[in-house]
Amino acid sequence: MTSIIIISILPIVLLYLGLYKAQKALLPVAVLGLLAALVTSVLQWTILDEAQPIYNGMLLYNNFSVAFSVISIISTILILLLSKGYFEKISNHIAEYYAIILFSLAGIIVMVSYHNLTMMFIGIEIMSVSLYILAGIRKNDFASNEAALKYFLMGAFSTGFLLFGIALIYGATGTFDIDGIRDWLLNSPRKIDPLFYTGVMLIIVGLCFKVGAAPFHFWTPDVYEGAPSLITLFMSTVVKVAGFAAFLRLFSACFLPIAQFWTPVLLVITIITLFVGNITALYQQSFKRMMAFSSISHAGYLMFAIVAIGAASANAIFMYATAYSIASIIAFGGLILVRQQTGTDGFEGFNGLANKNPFLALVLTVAMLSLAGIPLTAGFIGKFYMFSGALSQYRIWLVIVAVVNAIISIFYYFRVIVAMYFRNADREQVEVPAYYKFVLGFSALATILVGVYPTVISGLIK
Amino acid sequence: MELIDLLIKIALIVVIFAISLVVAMYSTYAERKIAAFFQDRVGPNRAGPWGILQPLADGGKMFLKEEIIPTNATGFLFIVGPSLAILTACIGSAVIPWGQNLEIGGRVIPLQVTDINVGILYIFGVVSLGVYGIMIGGWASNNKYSLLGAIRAASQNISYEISMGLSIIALLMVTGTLSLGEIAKQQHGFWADGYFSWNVFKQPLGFLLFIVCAFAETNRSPFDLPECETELVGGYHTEYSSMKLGFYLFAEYINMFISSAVMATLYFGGYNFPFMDLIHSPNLVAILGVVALFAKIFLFIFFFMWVRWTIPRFRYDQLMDLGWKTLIPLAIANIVLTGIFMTIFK
Amino acid sequence: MTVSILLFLPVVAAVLTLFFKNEVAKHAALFFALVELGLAISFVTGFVPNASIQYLVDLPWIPQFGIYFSAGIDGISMVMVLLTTVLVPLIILSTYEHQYKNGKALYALILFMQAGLLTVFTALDGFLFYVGWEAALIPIYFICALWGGENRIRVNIKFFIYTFAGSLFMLVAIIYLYLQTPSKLYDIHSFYELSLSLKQQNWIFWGFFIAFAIKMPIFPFHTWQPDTYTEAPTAGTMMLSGIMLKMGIYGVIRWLIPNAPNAFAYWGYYALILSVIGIVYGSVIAFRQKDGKRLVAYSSIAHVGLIAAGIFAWSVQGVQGAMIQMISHGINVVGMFFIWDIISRRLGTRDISLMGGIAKVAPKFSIAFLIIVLGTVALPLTNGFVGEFLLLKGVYNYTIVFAAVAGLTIIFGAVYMLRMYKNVMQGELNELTATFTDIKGSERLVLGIICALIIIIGVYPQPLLHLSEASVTNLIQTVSAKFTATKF
Amino acid sequence: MEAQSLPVNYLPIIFQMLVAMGFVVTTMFVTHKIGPKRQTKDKLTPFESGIEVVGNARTPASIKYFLVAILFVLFDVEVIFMYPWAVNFRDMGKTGMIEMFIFMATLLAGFIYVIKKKALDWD
Amino acid sequence: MESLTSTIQAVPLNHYIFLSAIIFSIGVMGVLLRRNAIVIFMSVELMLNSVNLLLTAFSVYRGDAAGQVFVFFIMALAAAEVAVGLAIIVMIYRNTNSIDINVLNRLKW
Repeated sequence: MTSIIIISILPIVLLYLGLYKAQKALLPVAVLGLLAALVTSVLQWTILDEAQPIYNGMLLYNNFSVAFSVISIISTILILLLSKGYFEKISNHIAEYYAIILFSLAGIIVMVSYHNLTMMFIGIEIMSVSLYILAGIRKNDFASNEAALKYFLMGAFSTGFLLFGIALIYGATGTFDIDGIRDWLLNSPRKIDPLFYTGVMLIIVGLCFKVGAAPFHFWTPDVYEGAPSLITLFMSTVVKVAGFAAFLRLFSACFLPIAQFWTPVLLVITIITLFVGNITALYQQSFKRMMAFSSISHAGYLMFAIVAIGAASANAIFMYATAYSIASIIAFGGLILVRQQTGTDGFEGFNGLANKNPFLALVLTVAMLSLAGIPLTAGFIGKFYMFSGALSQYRIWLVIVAVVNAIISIFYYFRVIVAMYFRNADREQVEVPAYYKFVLGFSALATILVGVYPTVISGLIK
Repeated sequence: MELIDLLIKIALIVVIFAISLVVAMYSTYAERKIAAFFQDRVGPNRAGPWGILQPLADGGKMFLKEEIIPTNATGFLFIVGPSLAILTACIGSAVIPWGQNLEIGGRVIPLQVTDINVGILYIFGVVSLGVYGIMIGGWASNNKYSLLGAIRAASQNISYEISMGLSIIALLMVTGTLSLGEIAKQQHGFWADGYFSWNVFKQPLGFLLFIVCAFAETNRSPFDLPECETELVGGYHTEYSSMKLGFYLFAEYINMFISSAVMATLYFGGYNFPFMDLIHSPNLVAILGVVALFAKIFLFIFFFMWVRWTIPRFRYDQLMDLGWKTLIPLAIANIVLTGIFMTIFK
Repeated sequence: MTVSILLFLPVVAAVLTLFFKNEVAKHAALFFALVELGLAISFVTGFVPNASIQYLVDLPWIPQFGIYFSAGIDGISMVMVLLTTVLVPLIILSTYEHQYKNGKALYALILFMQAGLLTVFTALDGFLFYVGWEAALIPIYFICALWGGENRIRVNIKFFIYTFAGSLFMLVAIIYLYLQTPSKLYDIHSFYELSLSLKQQNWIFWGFFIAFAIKMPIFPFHTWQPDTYTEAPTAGTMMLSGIMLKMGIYGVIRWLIPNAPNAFAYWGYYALILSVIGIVYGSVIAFRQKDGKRLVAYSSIAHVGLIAAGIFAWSVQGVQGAMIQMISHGINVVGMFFIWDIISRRLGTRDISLMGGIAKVAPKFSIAFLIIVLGTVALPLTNGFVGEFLLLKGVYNYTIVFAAVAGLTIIFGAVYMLRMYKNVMQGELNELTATFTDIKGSERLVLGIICALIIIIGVYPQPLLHLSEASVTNLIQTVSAKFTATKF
Repeated sequence: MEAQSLPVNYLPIIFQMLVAMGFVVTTMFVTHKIGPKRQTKDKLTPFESGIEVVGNARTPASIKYFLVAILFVLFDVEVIFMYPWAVNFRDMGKTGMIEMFIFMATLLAGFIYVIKKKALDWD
Repeated sequence: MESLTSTIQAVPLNHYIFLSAIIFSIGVMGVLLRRNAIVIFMSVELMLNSVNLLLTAFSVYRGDAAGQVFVFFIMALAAAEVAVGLAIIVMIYRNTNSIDINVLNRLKW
């Protein structure tokens, strides 16, 4: 629990550091603080997963929360390391950058450990409001402005749905407590009223907006493209992961007894999400936009765990999210470097990269393979868990749809590999700063390690 | 509610309404007289003896003046502005306890329009609405001075509203209720159980903050930036004429009256006066209470005017600095001190 | 000694190779490949040729999912391991004359691929099998795409998509099987013990079949193959044709038929028809090819079709024939591609019509070429004969018509192979071919080994057949016992 | 527990509003009717101290005003959080006080940041 | 009419729900149909306030304070959104002199 407090105080400290012109100290302090939060979070882990709700049942910091906190914090640390020297070019309010990212992270930690709909709402909103600002942080860039406005309007809109859903559920059950709602469902299955069902539907709509699942995805590509790359990275990894963690927590702990009601809905959403994301990604000429659309399709895969909800769902989402996050970090890290040199987000910017920067090309290849779900990378393990989960519920057609989509995704992920290795271009060597080397190397190693021996992290959540 | 009660209520409302208007009208007269006194001149002395009919003459003139709506102005909002200003000024008086209950023929008549349990919030709500009148009017005029005045007014009002709200919080900690009737009751008499019972003695700093904010909220000098004639001609009401201008001027004085009443109620015991327990007739106490309250109100109004003709106007940056950088920290400190004090000396 | 050493050595070797300089890397790679071969031979010598699984390794991998790192060698696997470990050094040696840009990466990829292949051939765990399957795919993709010809990008993405698509369906089938097992294990034996309904088996059959059919490839899943073979660098082509397509065949024997016996009994006939169509189709198209490498590629389709037909006939002769023919085909096709590599390296073209009379200037080369061609057309006393004889016998026992068609095609194959030889080696020298120089050094070594193997296996195939016989017999008996539906 | 207010307690407020509204409307109407109407073009132009009107009045104002508005919204809502606390201060005792002080410290941290950031400096 | 609760309960719960739903729908329509960013924003606020109304109604009906506490949080959130949203809209207005969201088509949908 200490980790939430640390992560909440840390940005304030950073803001004040920024005030007193201690720009050099920002990154070290942020990273050290996050490491402290990481440690305190890990210490909360218990073998038997026997955590009890705290703060009057507001939060439940169990192993699920620990696992997702850890991956969120680690991803954030990596992203912050990538930010070395990046923000200075965009804006002169660097401290605010770090602070807002960390505020958002604080919201995320709440999102993965809530035990009451109030806290879920608060967590989501702390995260979202911070992101609205982050998306528009490049004040004079039109695309960034537009991204911020779209994200803001859509986010606020979806919040409305989410809240209305929560209100209806409260009306039906008279409580915001997750266990309370579940108990109500279990104790009075006969008189479940339409209020409750409508509430669940609206919550699905709201959450699907937040995680960018089709048909509520239309803001995603614009926002992802318009926002600065690092922020896009943050949004498409940590935020998405947290969104799904919150999603799963709600549906597995709370709405499980009426699973037969909402699974068909989510099933349709999943299938649409997969196809929309993949097919649109196929036509993109910009790497960043491709990543944006592919993140929609990844949202589709992540939905698998919720559609096929069961004991293994948490682990499946965790594995998939981990794989997806670290691979995305590599991809965006590479994109930032390439963009600095070539000034373009397009695939052609990667042409011939392998000749001059074998290391960069190699880690990017690992990332792309992982995203495409090729064995011996973490991405495959993630997909494997998802498929296993779905098949265990006999959703064979869903899996076949997913397989078709996995095949489609090969086309666009391999475009990067093809560009790097098989196309030639006159280019200079891209300079890879030491921070980037560390982050990219670490992520690539983690990808392979998890891919080869997933047991290292798959035991976190039982 | 029985019909008779209803009628009594309506009568009370009308009476209070009329009193506010009259007080406001004669405040203008008082202001001019006081200004004259401070500046060592005579002041209005033509209409009636000592110029006592001057406000009526002014009012009549306002009625008969030509009504101008500039072509560039947004017509509808141009009318809404002053109407809203006076409307909000007039409804604030609904929750103020004017006196203890009267008993006439076995019937209890409360001298308060209504005692709702969120009285203070109601006052705040109404006060916040007041700024809309100025803002809308200034914007609708489509005049640069008006717009500037309106923005200044809005900016100033919202800035001081925060400190006002914060200064009230300390008071609420002491009183434990939001009902004005209740608060007035708590300050019974003047001296009780070895303490002064009026809140001003418990919350001196809070009162100081509150009165400063009250000055700012009513746009009174030294905070009359929205209409400061040396910079902005007439501020937000530059384009107004006739009774619409009258409404704006009137609203200011009614606001002054209401805020004086609020201050008297919150901090100076409202209708309570020293040694009231010595009088045994409840009705007499009630009537004397009303008199006491009005005495306090008039003192405050006088204070308002005194300040106006004594202290020079702030610069805008000074105004904002005072509001944000002095009053808010002080108000928070006041809350903290009150909290600690109350916890220690339970 | 367990099989794990066999699987991990190439991985380590691949990583180590990357640390050498480009010129030294090939020697290092060859050294590692030979060590691997030595290991394999020591495995063979210690191998007891019965149906049991030996050199077993069984370690927990992802235990909560019932996934174990479990691998072992029985007779069938032993043959495949031998094939792989023999061919890889040959292939590495065959690249000695090439100056590949960034060669160490090529050798690392080859070694890595060897690890994947060996994993496939020894895996006893469904998950491990799949991982090995894909692990073999990635390196070959890079080999083909990095060092390939003009159209490599388009062709390779096609190749990759095809095979990846197939393998994903296989993954689904494997997971499905896993979910049916009572103890939730990916172990192949628990798969074997399942008795699923025909409907379930149908799913599994098609899941596996598509993957294997694409890999082999069986008509009509073959369209990626000729292009890829043509565009790939010779080493890649050799890996693909010599070893990799055997993954598909091995998969059919080990994973497809035993896991879905009833579905196989139902669909096997059609699979056989497809195989025979493949034989005819491959031969006909090969007949018309001008490009030597493409010709070999299509002839490979025909040969693999025959192997597949032998397996789908599902008799001891058929499968044993397939086993021996896999080795023979591997050796022959590697030799054949090497021949064409030599030709195209010397002459800069692979167009058969432009050639002639090479035998006059390069006698040693012509002898080697002749032996390999004879092996390919299955002349008695060459390695091809043993396999094809057994295969045809197996198919003949199944249906005579198909055996007849297949047999005719073999004759046909002899025609186009010999015609190719005639066109290239005999006749008049022209300007182009006059410059041809005879083989030397490493080329001579490679071709020599290949020719020796062709003849040795042709003359004395018994040890090889003996290796796998017990396992094959056992497998066929167990599976056939499960057939409930009638054959056609 | 203090007495609850009933909806009926709010009725007089509506009466008062009606009275005030009646007053406003009547006055407006009457002045409109009885006032003279001699409008000229000059009277109807915006007043700019006698010189020709330049441009439109509705131009963007200084960003500072927006900043103040935004800060107001935030602080005002935080103040609203304190009201229930203040009213129930006596019942909540020391815990309640410490909790609210943490809240206020956070608020203050933001407030000091805003001041240090010179968001409220008018120059 | 003994207490506020019973007064509110005198109106059937469904009426509150319908009212909230209608206000909510108006908000949704506003977001979907209007083109002006401020108006859209206000529609969103309308949606939030309909939720507040609903929560309060439920809360009173059930005699459970949690609903009203939630309303507080929604208000705080709305304030935060106003702050951020206005900042964004001002920023856009300064760059484009317009707050019509149709101007924002640099990024294709």
